[in-house]
Amino acid sequence: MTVFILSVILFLIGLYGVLVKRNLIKIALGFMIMEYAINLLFVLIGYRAGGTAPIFTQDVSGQIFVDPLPQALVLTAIVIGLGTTALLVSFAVRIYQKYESFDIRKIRELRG
Amino acid sequence: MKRIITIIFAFAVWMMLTWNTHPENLIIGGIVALIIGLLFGNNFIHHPMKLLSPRRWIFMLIYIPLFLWEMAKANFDVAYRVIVSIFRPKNMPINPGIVRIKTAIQSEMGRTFLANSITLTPGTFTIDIKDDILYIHCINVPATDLETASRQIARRFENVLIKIFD
Amino acid sequence: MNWIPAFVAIPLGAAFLIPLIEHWIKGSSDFLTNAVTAFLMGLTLSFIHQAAQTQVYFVGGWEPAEGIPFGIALVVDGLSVLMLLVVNSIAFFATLYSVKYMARYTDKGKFFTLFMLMLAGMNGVVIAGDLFNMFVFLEITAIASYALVAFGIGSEELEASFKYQVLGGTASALVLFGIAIFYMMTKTLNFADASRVIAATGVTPALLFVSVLFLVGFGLKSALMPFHAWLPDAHPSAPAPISAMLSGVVIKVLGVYTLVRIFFNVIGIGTIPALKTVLLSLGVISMVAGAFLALGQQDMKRLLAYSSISQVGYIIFAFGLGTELGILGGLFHLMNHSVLKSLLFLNSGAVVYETESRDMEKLGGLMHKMPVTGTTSMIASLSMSGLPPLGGFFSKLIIIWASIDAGYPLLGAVAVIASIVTLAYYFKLQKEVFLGKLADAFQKAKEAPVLMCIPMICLAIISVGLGLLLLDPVREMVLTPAVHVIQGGVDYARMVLGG
Amino acid sequence: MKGMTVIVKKISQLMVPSIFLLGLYVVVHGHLTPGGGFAGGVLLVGCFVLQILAYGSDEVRNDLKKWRASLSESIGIVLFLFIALLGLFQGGVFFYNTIARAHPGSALDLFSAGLIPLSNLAIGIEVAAALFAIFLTLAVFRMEKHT
Repeated sequence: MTVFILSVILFLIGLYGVLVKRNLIKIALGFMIMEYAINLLFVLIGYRAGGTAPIFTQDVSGQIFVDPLPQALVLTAIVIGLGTTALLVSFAVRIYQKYESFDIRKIRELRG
Repeated sequence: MKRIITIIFAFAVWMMLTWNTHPENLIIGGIVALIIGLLFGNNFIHHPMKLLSPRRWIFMLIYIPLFLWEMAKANFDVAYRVIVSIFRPKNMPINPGIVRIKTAIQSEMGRTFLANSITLTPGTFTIDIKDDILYIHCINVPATDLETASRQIARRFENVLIKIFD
Repeated sequence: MNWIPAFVAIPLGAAFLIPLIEHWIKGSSDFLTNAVTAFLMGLTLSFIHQAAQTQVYFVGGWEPAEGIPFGIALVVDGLSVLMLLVVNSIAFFATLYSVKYMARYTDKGKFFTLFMLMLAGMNGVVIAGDLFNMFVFLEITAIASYALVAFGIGSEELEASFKYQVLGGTASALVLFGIAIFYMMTKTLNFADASRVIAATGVTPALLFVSVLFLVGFGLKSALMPFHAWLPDAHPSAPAPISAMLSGVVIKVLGVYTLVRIFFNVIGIGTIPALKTVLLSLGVISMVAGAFLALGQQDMKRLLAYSSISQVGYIIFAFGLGTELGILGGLFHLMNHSVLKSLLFLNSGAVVYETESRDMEKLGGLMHKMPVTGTTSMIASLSMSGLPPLGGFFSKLIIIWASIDAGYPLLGAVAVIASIVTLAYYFKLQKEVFLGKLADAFQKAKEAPVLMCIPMICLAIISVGLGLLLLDPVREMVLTPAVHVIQGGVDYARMVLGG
Repeated sequence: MKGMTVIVKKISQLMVPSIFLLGLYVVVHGHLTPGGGFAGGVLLVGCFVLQILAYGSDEVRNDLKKWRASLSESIGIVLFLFIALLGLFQGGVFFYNTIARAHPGSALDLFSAGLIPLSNLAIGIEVAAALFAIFLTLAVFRMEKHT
């Protein structure tokens, strides 16, 4: 249970970063923290104490398996997160080229 | 020639990685090695003829125990300095600093090996390399002038490396 | 041969073939894109006659064993057919319009690639039969639309897109979080299976938590009022066909459809008593506040964007009523709004194309110079603000009637007031852009190119004809199956898995 | 963008084939060992990135490379779709694993999973190309603009 709460706290840290920080790159970092917190939570949900890799063969049976579905989902989620982060960072770089600043307060539209 | 060597190298690494002589595995390994040969064969090795000389291989075999011996010696040396420093915090037996040394090795690969050997040896650390000048950080600087420092730090590896790579 | 996966596979394949072909044959992307969207529209039309039954497709041939699904399921039922119809027809007109409009931007091939990705994502969201695939397609749509919003690479576009990404990304993170908790709770992600599990366990604290996460996440995606901040920046910044897609389709698929699917078919609207109240209040707030904010805008596209918030409020409000009439009104209004708002954004695009300005104070009197744009825009505005013979009137009438019927006469009155405000701001739009005195700067303006006029005319005709959807035979074909799906609630599980 | 010192150049020259080989190994053995298309693709792109970082972008003509990256990205995804369609035509269902059900190999063999290794390969190409395009856009392109 503790690990779940810890990953929720990690998620909240990421959310705090996204909402409060004023630097575009720090916002992107907040996103990554948020994503990883969720991925961690997902993997932990699938974990069984003492479980092994979920591969069925003739000689392996009657053991506890780790739930494979969350792992597959997390892989997909990581790929999606990668895409989002790459886009976010590239936009931050383009904005930097226009304004010579990562500071959200110096960028007209994003203020407030 | 360059490409063939790359392909052989890649196939060998593949076999070591999979450790399996099933025919499927051999076929896939061959294809993978071919791809790697086509992509990187040009840049993997520049002077393939050097590989054919048995003299270089013999010196390589000599170099490995030599390097291990030097590393062990340096390990004890650094451990000694650390332990003494604990007992004599006022007067530690260290003299850190950056020295400049000159190497006689001509080939770039040889210089790289020299720099890495120096880095792997505890107590010394290669910071930068410009042509034949290396900048080295030492825990205990042996000498400040170019000649002495080169002799103290690099000579022990250089003598063998020069025979392997040049 | 089953055509269900084609809705995702064809646009996805086209998205990656376009850059390949465009590199060798310049200008081929126009043809390819339009062929794909036209084909998809035809395919959707062919699905209409079988909308009443639920079709399930198991990807990879992984059939469910003993009623427990374990492959990826694609589900097409009445609601999906309706959404597919909306998505693909608007997409067809938008691509037709882009052929000429996007010629002003560089690199049309990339534009169409992103467009196709967005289309594939939206079709995927609509036909996905489980929560995680829905999330994946949702993200594909979202990422493509982030990039499309910034397609102009001006500072304004980049900033709007960044803001959109920050809020959209937060929404996605919340949704994924919800999915994680949901999985922990039910041990399944398939909608139908999950709905059975929830029906068996009843309301738990975890279910409430998940509901809140989904509500906030999808609320952000559909730009309901407390979560609307990104929309007025993002939608106007995009190129006109994309604004049309974003306002007309994307917010409905990513926000409204997903909310309805999850809360009506999976969790069940009756399971959590507070849910109806929350949907009603969110709907009313966005309806009213969006309308009043729209009234104060000077930027033409911004006005339309705020109007979208208001109209999505109507739709959510109608669904929140939960009665059959309310759902019918909501779906009908969803269709109406998709067509009308896309048409209005295409009009605004034509105005921008000819005059390079979207400031309503500077514009004026364009009716004589651009008769087609002016007339179609007039029709759309009148329909949207609810003038009697047009489609928009009927949908609003049904919603207001349904709210009185369901015992909320006060909220019905609020909807009427919002409707009057809607009339006011659309009147303002017409007066300041198309009527009045022609400004000197725009004496040289002329009608938009033919390829841009055709989609506008078609959409205008459709918008007029949409009122016909209420006639019995047509309604039985299109709207009623969708209403039954939503009304059936958790009965969805039986439809999909049988038994 | 300039390259790095001779040490980095030489070591990357020695390491790059091995890294690439490891990447291909992870991709090809995706159905047997941890990893697969995505992890392998990241390894594959790692060696290209390493080369550019070590040698500097002067040695590689960017425009060409960028075009190639997006080209192979497209090829990767089209290949993936083609594999899916193969299932459709052979077995009647999208993503139907034709080969595995027709010739089931013994478990944990290299050719045991039918179409899955091929899909992994397609994904590997796609991921590598996409990441390379991202890297070029973010790093090289920007540095050239500023210098």
